[in-house]
Amino acid sequence: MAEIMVWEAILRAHDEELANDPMVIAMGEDIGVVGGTYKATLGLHDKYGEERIIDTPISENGFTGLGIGASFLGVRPIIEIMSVNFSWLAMDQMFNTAAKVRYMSGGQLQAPIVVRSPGGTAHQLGSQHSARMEKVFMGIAGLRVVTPSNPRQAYGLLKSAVRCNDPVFINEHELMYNMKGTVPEEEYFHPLEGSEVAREGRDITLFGYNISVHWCLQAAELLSKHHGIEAEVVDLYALSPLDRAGIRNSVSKTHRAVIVEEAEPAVGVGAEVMAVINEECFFELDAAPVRVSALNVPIPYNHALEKTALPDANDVVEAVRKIFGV
Amino acid sequence: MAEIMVWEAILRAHDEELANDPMVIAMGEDIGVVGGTYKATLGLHDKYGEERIIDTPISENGFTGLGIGASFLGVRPIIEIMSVNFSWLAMDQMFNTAAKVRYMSGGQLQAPIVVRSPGGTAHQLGSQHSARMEKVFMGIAGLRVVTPSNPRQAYGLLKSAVRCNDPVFINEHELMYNMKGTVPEEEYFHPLEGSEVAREGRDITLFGYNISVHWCLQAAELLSKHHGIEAEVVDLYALSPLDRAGIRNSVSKTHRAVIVEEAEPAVGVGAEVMAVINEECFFELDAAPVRVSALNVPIPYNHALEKTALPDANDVVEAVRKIFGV
Amino acid sequence: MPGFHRNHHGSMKDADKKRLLREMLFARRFEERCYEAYVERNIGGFLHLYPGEEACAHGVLEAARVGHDYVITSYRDHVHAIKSGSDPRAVMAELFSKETGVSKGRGGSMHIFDVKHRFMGGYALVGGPFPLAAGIAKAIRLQGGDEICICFLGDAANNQGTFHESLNMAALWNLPVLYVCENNLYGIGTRIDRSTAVVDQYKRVSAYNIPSAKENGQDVELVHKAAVKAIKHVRSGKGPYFLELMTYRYRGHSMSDSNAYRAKTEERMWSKRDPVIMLRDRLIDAGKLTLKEFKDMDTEILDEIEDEVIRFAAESPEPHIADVEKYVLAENDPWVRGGAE
Amino acid sequence: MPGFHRNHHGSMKDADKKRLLREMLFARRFEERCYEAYVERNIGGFLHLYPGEEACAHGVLEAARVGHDYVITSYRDHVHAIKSGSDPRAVMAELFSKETGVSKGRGGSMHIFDVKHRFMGGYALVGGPFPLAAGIAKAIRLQGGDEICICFLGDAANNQGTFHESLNMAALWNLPVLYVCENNLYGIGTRIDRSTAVVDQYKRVSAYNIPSAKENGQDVELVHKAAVKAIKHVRSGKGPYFLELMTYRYRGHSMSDSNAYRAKTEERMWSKRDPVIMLRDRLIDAGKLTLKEFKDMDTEILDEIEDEVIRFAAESPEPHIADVEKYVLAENDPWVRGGAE
Ligand SMILES: Cc1ncc(C[n+]2csc(CCOP(=O)(O)OP(=O)(O)O)c2C)c(N)n1
Ligand SMILES: Cc1ncc(C[n+]2csc(CCOP(=O)(O)OP(=O)(O)O)c2C)c(N)n1
Ligand SMILES: [Mg+2]
Ligand SMILES: [Mg+2]
Repeated sequence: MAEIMVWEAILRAHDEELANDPMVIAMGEDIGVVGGTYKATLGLHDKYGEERIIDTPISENGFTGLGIGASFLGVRPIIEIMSVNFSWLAMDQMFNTAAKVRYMSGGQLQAPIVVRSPGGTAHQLGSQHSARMEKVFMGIAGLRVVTPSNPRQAYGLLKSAVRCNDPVFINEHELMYNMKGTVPEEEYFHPLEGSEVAREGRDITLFGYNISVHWCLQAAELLSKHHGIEAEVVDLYALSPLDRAGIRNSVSKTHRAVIVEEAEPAVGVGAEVMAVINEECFFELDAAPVRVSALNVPIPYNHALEKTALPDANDVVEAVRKIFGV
Repeated sequence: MAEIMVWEAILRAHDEELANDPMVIAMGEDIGVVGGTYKATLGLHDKYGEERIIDTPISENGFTGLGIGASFLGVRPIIEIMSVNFSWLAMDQMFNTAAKVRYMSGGQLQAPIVVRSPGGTAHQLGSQHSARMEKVFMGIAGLRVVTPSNPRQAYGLLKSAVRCNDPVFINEHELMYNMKGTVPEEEYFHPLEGSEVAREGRDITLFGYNISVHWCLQAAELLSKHHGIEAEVVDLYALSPLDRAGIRNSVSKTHRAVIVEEAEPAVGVGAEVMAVINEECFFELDAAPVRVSALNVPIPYNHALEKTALPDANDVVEAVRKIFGV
Repeated sequence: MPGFHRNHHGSMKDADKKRLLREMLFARRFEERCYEAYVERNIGGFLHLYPGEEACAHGVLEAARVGHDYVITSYRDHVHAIKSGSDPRAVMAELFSKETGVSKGRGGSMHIFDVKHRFMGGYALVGGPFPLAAGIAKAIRLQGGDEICICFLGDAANNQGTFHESLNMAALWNLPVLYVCENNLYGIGTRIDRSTAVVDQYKRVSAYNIPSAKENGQDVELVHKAAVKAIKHVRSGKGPYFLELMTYRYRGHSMSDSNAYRAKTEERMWSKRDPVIMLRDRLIDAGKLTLKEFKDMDTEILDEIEDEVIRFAAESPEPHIADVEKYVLAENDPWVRGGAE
Repeated sequence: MPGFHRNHHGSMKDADKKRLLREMLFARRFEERCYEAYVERNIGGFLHLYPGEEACAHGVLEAARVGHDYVITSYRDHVHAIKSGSDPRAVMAELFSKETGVSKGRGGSMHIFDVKHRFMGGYALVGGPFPLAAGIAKAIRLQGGDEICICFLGDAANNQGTFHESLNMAALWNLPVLYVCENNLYGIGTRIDRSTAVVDQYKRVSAYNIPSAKENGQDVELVHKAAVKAIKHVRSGKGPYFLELMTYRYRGHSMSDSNAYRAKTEERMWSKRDPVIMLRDRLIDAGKLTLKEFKDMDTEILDEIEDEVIRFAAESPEPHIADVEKYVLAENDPWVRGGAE
C-alpha cells in the first residue's frame, strides 16, 4: 500500500484508464499543457497526445455538451470543471441532456461521462469561488454523485466512474488534493454506491462526506477523550443514490445522529439524511437528529468571517454535547 | 373581490407595477409582441413600448445577466424564463451574480430582479420540459423563492417581489395559469415570507406549495369524508426562507406531518420541511413525518407513465391512512 | 414507405427527383396527419410541425449517407428522422406514446431517437444540439471513421451561447460536423431582425473561420447541390461547414400558436414557393410526371399513412406502467459495486 | 495619490503624459507590493496582478469620464478601480480583508467594488461581466443619461457563451457599452491560438455588426487615442463598440502560476515594450523629464505606498465576526411583510 496524495491518486486513475481504453479522454481548462490546476492530469498531455488530453476554451456548457455528444458513441470523457462554481454554466447539458437522454430515448442512448470538480470552500477564495453544490447535483434523477474523502476513494471512485455507463459527478475538494493516504498497489475499483464506517462507535452516528468526514473523525476523538462518548463515523461517499441501508443500520445501533455538511443547510445532505432516517428508523431514535451546516451566507473573503461561516470539528462536538446534555 | 385566473392576476401585477414605476421593465422570450406563452404580459408591449417590454433573443444566461446589470442601477426587471427547464442556462448569473453581489460588494450593490418561471410538470411535455426545480433555487443563500398556489398569491407575491430589494424567484406552474380564484379589487402586497393555513385541522398537517396545496386540500376532503380525519393544510408559499414558526405551530398542534412535493424526493422541499420539524418540534411528533414525492425518474411522455411518476391527492390519502393505520 | 436511396453527386436523375417528390409529399401528409391526431387527442405535449420546410431536410440528407452519417436536431424532428431511415410507423407510434415508438413512448414528438439509423435525437432545449453534434464529430475523429455529423437547427437557436462555444471548438479542432441552419425567419413569434443583430446567419460564422453558404431552402435541388458541396468539404477532413437555408413554416410554431404575429401577405408570398409544388411543377413541365400521377401518388400516400402508419400507432400497446423506473440508470452495471465480481 | 483629471480629446498635453506616467508607475508598484503582501500572508485567496498591462486601463479610462461612466471588469481589477477613482488605501485594505476595504473585506482581490466611483466590480466568473455591462447600459438608456458603460475583459473570456449573447443584445438594442478586450495572449496557461479559432478578437464582432478596432496596448498614447474614438462613438448614441488591445502580463496568471508554458524569448520580447518605460523614455527624449525626476517619482511612490497605503491597510480593523450574516439579504425590507405597515 503506497501513501500518496489525493491528486496523485486521481492522476493514477486517469493514467490507468487512459491506458486501458483508447476511447477514454480527458478534457477541461488547462488540463493539458499545464497539467491541471490541481495537477490531476499532470504529464498526460505528453503521454497521450492532444487528441485525447484536451485543453478546452472557457466554454463550460459547450465542452461539457461536447463530451456528452462524444459519449453517445462510446467515448468516455473525464471532464474537469476547474471549480464547481463554474458548473452552473454547464448544468444545462449535465441535467437536460446527460441525466435524461437514456430515459427519453427509451434506453437507446447513454451518456457515460465523468465530471470532476473541486466542490468545497478553500481559503479565502471569496463568494464566487466557494460554493458547495453537492446538493444541487444529488437532487436530479439520472445522475450519480460520489465524493471521495481520501486518496483510496479518489482513485477507486474515478476508476469505477469511468467504466460505469451512467453519468457520474465527482465532487472533490480543493483543500484535500494534498491530503495523504494509502492506496492499494493493485488496481482497485471503488463501488459507486454504499457507505463506509470510518470509525466504529455505539453512542451516536456522525454522518460525513468528503471533507466533513475528517471533521467527524476529529470530533469523535475529542468526544471519546473528553466525554467518553463513542461516536460512529459513517462516510457517505455516495451522495446519489444514498445508502439508505447503511444509514439505517448505523442509526439503529446508535439511536442518535448528527449530519455534518459543509454547505448552507437548506435542502442539503443534512436534510436528506434526516429524511432518510425519519423514513427508515424513526422509532429507533432516542434524540432528534441534528445537522451541522455552514451559515446561510455567501462565503466572505475575510478569513475570520470565512471560518465563522463554515462548520468544523468543534461545532460537531458542540452538537453532540447538546444531544447528550454534557 | 374579482374572480380571475392566475395569468390575469400576474398580468394585473405587471401592469400596476409598470404603471407605478418607470424603472420597472419586463423581459423574456416572446413576452412582448406575442404577449407571453402564458399571456402573463399580454398587451403590455403596446401599452408600455418596446424599451420596457422586451422580447429577448434565446439567450437565457445573457438576458438574465443583462437584467441583473440593469438592476444595479435601480431598474426593476421582471424576467420571464419560459420554462424552468431553461433556467439551468441562467443559473450562473442568478447564483454567481444576483445571489452574491450584495454580500461580496459589502452591501454596495443589490440585484432587485424578479425571475418568474413555470416550474411544474404539465401534460406530456416530456423529460426536457417537465423538471421541478424549486429545490435547486431554495438551497442557495441570497435568493428569495416564493411559489403561488392561487391568483391572489400570484398577484400579491409578484407585486411585493418587484418592490423588494432582494432577487426573488417565483416558481409558477404551467397547469395553474387558468386556475380561478378571488383577488382583492384594491392593491395588495403579499408577504414574501410566512405560510398560510389553507384548511384548519387537528389530526395531521399536510404541507403543500403551489400545485400540491390543491392535492392536499383534495386529500383533506377525502380524509374527512371517508375516515373522519381532519387534516390541516399549510401552504408554504415561501420556500426560501421557509416559515419555521408556521411549520412548528401546526405540527405542535397536530403531531403528525406529511409533506407533498411534485419533485423527485432527494434534497427537496419534503426533506427540508422534515429537517425543520426534526429541529423545531421532534418530541411533539406522534408519528414519523412522511414525504409524498414524485418517483425518482425523468418525466416520461406517455401519459400513464407520467401520471405514475407524479404524486396526487390519492397518494396523499394513502400516506395519511398508513400513518393512522386505517 | 419512402425509399432511402442515396445521391451524393451534384445533379439529380429524374428517378431521384420523383422519389424525392414522393418523400416530401409523404412528409407533408405525415405532418398534416399529426395535426389531426393531435386534435383527436392521440398525440399530446408539444407538437412542432415541418410543413413548408421539407426541402431542407430532404435536400441535405439526400446528399448524406443516411444510416452512416449521424444526424441530430431539435424538437421539430419527425421528418429528419424519417429521411434518416426511421420507420414512419415507429415515429407515429412514438407520437401516440406507444411502446413500439422509436423512443418507446418515453420521448414524444420533441424526442424522436432512432440510434440504429444514427438519428441521434430530438432535443427540446434550443441550442442544446450544437455541442452534442461537435462531440459526435469528435468521437468520429477518435474512432477514425469517415462519417460526418449533421446538425439541423433553427435560426433563433443561433443566439444561444452554445452556438458560439460549439462553433469555435468545431473549427479549432477541425471536427467533421455540418451545421444546417433552417432559417424560417422566426423563433416562435419573434421575427429574426427583432432578436438578431446580423440576420444573415451564414455571415456570423466568419467569427470562427468556418466556410458557409446561403441557399434557397424551398428548392430541393438547390439545397441538394449546396449540401453535396458542404458534405464533401466536411468529409474530406477540412473541418466544419455552415449551411443556411431560407425557408418558412406554414403552421404556427407549435399547436398552441396562432401565427398572429405574421403578415398574411408574407405567408402568401412564401406559399408560392412551396417545395413540393415547385418540384412537382418542374417535373410536369419537363414531361416527367403528369398531374394525374401526382394525384395518384398523393392518394397512395394518404392511404399508406392511414392504413399502415396510423393503424400501427393506434393498435400498438402502451408501455407497461411497471417499467416507469426503467432507463433512469444503467441496469446491473457492475462498476456500481466496484467491478464484475 | 494619483490624480484623476480627465482627458477626452485625441492628443495629450505633456502635463497629462507626466501624470499618466506617474499613475502607471503607481499601478506597477502597487501591484508589486501586493505580491509581497501575499507572500507575507497579508493577502489571501487568489491574486491576479496587472504589471505589463497598465497602458490598457489607463489609456482607456483617461478617455472616459471617471466617476460618471460605469466601469466593470474581471478578477484582475485593482488598477481599474484605482484609475476609476478608488482610494488605493481602501483597495489595499480590501486585499488585507479589512472593514475599511472598498468591499468591507468581504470581497477580496477578485471582488473590488466601489460604487460611489461607479466602479461596478470585480467578478470572478470568466465572461460574467459581459451581460452585466449590457444591463448597465440598458439602465443608462432607460434613465436617459449620457453615461456609458466600459467593460474590460480578457481574450480567453471571449469564448464564453455570454460574449456572444451579450454582444448580440448590445448591438440589437443599440446599447451604450464599450467592450475592451485586454488581449494578453493567454487564458491562464492556454495560448490564444489553442483555444480560439479566430485569434483576432476585433474581427469576431463582425458577427454582431459592432464596429471595432485593434490597438497596441502597450502604448498608452495610442490606447488613449483609440479609446477617445471608441467612447465618442458609444456616447453619441451609435451603440456598442469593441476595442482590442494587444498586451502582456509579466507575472503568472495568479500567484500559484509559474508561467512555465511561456517561452522566455516571448517574455523578453514583450518586456521591451514596457508601457511605463516606453512613456518615460518618450518624455525623456522630448526633454520633458529627466531620469532623476523619474527616479524621485518612483521613490515618492514607493514611500507613499508603504507609508500610506500599506500602513492604512495594516492598521485598519477587521470586520466584526457578529456581522457575518449581514449583506445576505436586504435589511428590514418592508415588502417581505407585504408592505410598509
Ligand atoms: C433553452 C430554450 N429556450 C427557450 C425555449 C423555447 N423555445 C422553443 S422553440 C423556440 C424558438 C426557436 O426558434 P428557431 O431556433 O428559429 O427554430 P424553429 O422553431 O423556427 O424551427 C423557443 C424560444 C427552449 N425550448 N429552450
Ligand atoms: C466561468 C469560469 N471558467 C473558468 C474560470 C477559471 N479561470 C480564471 S481566469 C481564466 C483565464 C481567463 O483568461 P482571459 O480571459 O484571457 O483573462 P486574463 O486572465 O488573461 O486577463 C480561467 C480559465 C473562471 N474563473 N470562470
Ligand atoms: Mg426559426
Ligand atoms: Mg488573457
